[in-house]
Amino acid sequence: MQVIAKSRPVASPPKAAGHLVRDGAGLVLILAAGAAGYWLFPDNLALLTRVIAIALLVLSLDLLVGYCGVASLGQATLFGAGAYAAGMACLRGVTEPMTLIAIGAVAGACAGLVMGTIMLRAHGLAQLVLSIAIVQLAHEAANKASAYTGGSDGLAGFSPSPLFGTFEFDLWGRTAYLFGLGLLVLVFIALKFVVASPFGVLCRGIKEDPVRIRSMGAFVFPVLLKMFVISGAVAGMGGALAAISTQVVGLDSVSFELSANSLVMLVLGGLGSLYGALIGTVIFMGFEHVVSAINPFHWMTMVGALLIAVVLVAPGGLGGLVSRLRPRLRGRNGEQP
Amino acid sequence: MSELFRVEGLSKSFGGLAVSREIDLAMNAGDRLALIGPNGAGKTTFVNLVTGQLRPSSGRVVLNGEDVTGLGAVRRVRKGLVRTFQVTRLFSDLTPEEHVTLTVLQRLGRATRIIGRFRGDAEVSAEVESLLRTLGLLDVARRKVGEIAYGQQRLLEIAIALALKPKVLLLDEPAAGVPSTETPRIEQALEHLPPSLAVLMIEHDMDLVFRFARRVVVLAAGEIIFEGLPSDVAANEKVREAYLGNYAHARRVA
Amino acid sequence: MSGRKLLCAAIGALLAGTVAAAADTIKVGIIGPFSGPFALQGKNFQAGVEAYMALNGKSVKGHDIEVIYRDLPAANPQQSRALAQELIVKDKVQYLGGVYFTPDAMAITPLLTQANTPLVIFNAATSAIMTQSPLVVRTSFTTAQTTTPLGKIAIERGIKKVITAVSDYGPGIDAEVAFKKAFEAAGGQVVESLRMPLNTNDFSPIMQRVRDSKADAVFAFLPSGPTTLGFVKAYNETGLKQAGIKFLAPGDLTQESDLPALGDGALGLLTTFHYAVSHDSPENKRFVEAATKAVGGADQLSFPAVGAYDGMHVIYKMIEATDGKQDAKKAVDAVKGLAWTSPRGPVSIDAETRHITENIYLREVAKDANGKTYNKEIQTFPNQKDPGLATP
Amino acid sequence: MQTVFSIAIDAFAYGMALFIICIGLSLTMGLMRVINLAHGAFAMIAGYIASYAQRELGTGYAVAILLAILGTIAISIPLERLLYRRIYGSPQLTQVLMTIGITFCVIGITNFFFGPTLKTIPLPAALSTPVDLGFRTVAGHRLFVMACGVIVAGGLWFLIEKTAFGIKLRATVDNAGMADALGIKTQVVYAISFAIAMGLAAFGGVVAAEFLPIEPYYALRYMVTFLVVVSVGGAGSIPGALLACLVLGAIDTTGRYLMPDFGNFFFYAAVIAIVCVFPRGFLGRAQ
Repeated sequence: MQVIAKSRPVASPPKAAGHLVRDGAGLVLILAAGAAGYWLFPDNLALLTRVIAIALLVLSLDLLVGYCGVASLGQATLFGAGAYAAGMACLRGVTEPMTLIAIGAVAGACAGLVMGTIMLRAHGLAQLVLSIAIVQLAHEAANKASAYTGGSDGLAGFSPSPLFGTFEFDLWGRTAYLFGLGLLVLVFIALKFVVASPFGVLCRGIKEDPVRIRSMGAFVFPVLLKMFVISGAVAGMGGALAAISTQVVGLDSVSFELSANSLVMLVLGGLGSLYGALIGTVIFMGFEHVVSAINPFHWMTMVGALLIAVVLVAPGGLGGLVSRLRPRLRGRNGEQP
Repeated sequence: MSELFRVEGLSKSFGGLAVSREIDLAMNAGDRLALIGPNGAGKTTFVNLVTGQLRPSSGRVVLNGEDVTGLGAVRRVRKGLVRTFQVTRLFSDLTPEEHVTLTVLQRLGRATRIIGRFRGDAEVSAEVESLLRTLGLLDVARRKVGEIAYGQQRLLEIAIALALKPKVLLLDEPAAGVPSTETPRIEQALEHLPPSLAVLMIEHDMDLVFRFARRVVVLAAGEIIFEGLPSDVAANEKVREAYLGNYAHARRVA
Repeated sequence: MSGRKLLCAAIGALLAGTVAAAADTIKVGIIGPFSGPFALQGKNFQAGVEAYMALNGKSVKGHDIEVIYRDLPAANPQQSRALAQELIVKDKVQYLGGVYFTPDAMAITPLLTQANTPLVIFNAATSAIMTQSPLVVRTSFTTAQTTTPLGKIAIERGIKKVITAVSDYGPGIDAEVAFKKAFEAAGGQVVESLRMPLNTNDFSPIMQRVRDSKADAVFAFLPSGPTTLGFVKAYNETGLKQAGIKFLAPGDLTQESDLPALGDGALGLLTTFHYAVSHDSPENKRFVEAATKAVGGADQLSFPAVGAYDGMHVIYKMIEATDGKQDAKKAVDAVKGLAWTSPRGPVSIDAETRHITENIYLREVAKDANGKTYNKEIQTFPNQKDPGLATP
Repeated sequence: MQTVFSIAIDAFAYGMALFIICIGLSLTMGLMRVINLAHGAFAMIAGYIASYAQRELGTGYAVAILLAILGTIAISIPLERLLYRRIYGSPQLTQVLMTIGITFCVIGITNFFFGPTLKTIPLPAALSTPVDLGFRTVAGHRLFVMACGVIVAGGLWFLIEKTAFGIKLRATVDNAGMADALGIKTQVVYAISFAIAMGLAAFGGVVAAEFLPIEPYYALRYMVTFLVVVSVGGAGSIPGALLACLVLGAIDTTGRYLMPDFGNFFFYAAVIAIVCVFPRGFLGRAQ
């Protein structure tokens, strides 16, 4: 039994031209939304930067859940690896932001390699439980290694040098936001290429039927492991961005809570299209921010109600609502021989 | 030289239940062999054993003179031992063109590439197109598999298998579940399989078997009980027993 | 509501002796855990703030004061920074206050200088925060500060050997280190130090370790809530209490909001802390009355409220000194050395460290006339500074 | 030797406490194939009811347990009808989303009504006094929890193996379509199973409150533990869940005794090892 829905149509891989047009339009939309965020909420840029960092985490999770059918409740392990690596590097004198992002990506990728090696030994629920155990172990390890990570007090006291030598990561957070937005767009474009590559199609095949893929003569494990590494790199960049923009790394960045939240955001937005990951992150965090500012005492109830409502109204996630409005085409509905 | 494929003493039991017993079988290039037998005779198990989805309890599988018993399913496919499935196992969100492209890319060792687009290589496209044309799938090439007719899905199964350039092809009931109006197209496709290919087909439809096969093997209760010309099958006492005995001695066989 | 606000402003203006043509509004942003597992602590922040404003008016020198609360449910530095940035840039607050967790405070400190905004910490109790920025003032305590007197107390009570058992996180380790230092300096011996994972549910095995260690007493530090409850329960149930093994801890463990749940099991526990709701002084009576009203129930009031109350006092003094102008340095300078009588007793802001100097009390959990358990103050250690900051 | 016994008793008590709460979740996950992350929320509701009954209504412990079970089942029935029915057979991630949503709502609502403080469920004198076992004293309620665990395990075994309902249940689990065709009212079987699962959650929530104290965050705090225990045991298997609780309880307790500093490492390393060796849990059925 697979953890992941078989029923939801993955974004259709249409004719090459339509493909480009659609992704181009999507990219323009993201940029427009990013710019709108910059102009409309100039006073909330730190929040928006945080949204971007988490969006990278959720994107990385979509690569695993949405494209490979590997469910994880431990994705924050990869995010945290990137965040701590960037923080520690910065504390030891590597302060150039681009380099820090690269360090985060490498650390995340390494963590992804380890995590994938363990998690891919199991399927379904057992896999989910492995991911939980891994993130808990990582959390403990980060807490224990307080000489390097600052433990529960957090890793603080580092400051990245200005971007390109001129733009400071300052109070208003313009640099951090634009830097993050640029990073997100670049990562998004790269991932669009990845999922459209032969490798991406192969992954989607594995998600639906690994037996079939094997009988086509392709190995499953190395392919999934490769996706774990890519996913780790993306999550690691998210973590590094968080570290650079906040200048603190806390234990929360390797927590089960963050992992669970990122999965909730992904399912909320819809799996397997990359857009869903962005939509889910923005809606969840925006909702949380607004509701908790209005009434901090009741935001949990509100968020809970939102999640229930989404399941009842839009089981495919909010991103899926759009495609549901188009003429519905029935696929194999969750059946699996 | 002429022998391409052989199984020797292939046995498999689940718990105490033997589902395959000491099966010996050999095939040459260009063979057209039909494997028939009553329900539960262990035909699909046999295919699973040969292709490596199941590990045999004992026995060997030899391909092109090489013992492949120890190899996994993937390696066997790469060595030219390819199968189709009794129930279509296709990706409902991909198009036939994408299925075949993915398979061709896999064969060329390019399916795991991250750099480069899925489509775009002229040579690959040409091969895909020619395969789809051979099987009459060109007009549905860009529709999602979930939307095309079941007969077409069966043809796509064959197309995928052929895209792997197999030496030995195991067809697990290629016409199963296909409405009779669509069977001729499948028959046609089977007739046009590459002549050098060794084909083993499991099938219930005896018309199809007689038209296609030059040799028939009958499997009953995990054992080969007949091997010979299609024209001799019906007359064989053991075969009659195996098929009809089900009714005559239902209790004993069960 | 707004009418009363106006009235208050008018009275405030009169009292301050200034004639404000149009009262301006000074905003104070408070960050705390108002939801989630620590919601009670956030509620206490709010109660402290509201109590102070109820007792001292809602304006200073004609400047109306508006408090904006922002929810930060758990330690999350990224969110903390985002909230602080929003408060500063969007809501244009002149003062930041609150902050329950250390990493959250650490995330805010880099912003302060550029924002020209002081941060008054109501709780976050790690020494190191103060060195991150000159614009931080703290009105709570540090774990080292509240723990240190215990070392001497233990020796005075004839305890020679102690086993420490703390939760394995920053404050727990701070407490372990501080106690060990003070106790060994006084001539005692720490025979063993245990660090327990934060999510320990069953403490019986730990109690077995305590028993095996043959120590005279156990020193403990755990976060408030279920863990403390589990620990104290296990201490009673495994018979350690009957065996005469003493229980020493900083007062976080017997905070008043947890006492009803701890029940009789807590009787006789010795803790040191800067504040007990039962503290006997007119200032505290006024405070408790006002804060209880704000928090909504007598059994929910505990120490973060007094940190917030005094924090508001400091912020009021800052506003007074700067007369409503945004000048963080001047504001902080104005409260250096500031001394006043808090509900917890006489306190002052150390001019050098900007951390609060306060009395630490030894308390024993006892029953009052109505049969309710409370922290009974039995010994006072006056004017304690933070030892963590005194010796860098 | 004495220490070994002592640790063994603690481990057994803790394992049994986990078992009583988790077995209900194992049933929902194994039989109804719902990953009910809100399981802890129902245990928590029961804890609040029991606490309220005793402290505000002045009932006894036994009555409080009964009220808690009935109350929790009463609350769960409309939830099953309105929400859970929509997600039977849904993809597991949809179930996760829905049940996390329910958990959040329950937490928010209990926080609103009962406040954020810890709630205790007073024990009767018989259970709160320590019992002397010769080599050590054990709290009476620990013995009580052990006894309850054994009774629940035995009772469930009897229900599923020996009663007509058990046969229907097993038939439904093995093949719901077939069971339906044979005239078993699978909807009813589901509803009853759900009620039993919730009742067990409620019972566990109250009885094990001495280990896992009742507070609004209960539902999230222990969510992972419950899920891990059930998966390690194999969803739907009573002996599996029992084995998992005892093994994990033993590892947890021993680990925390031997090396308290690394208590969590032991637990989760053991989980990884077990899951790698038994991908379906100790006694899980093939999926």
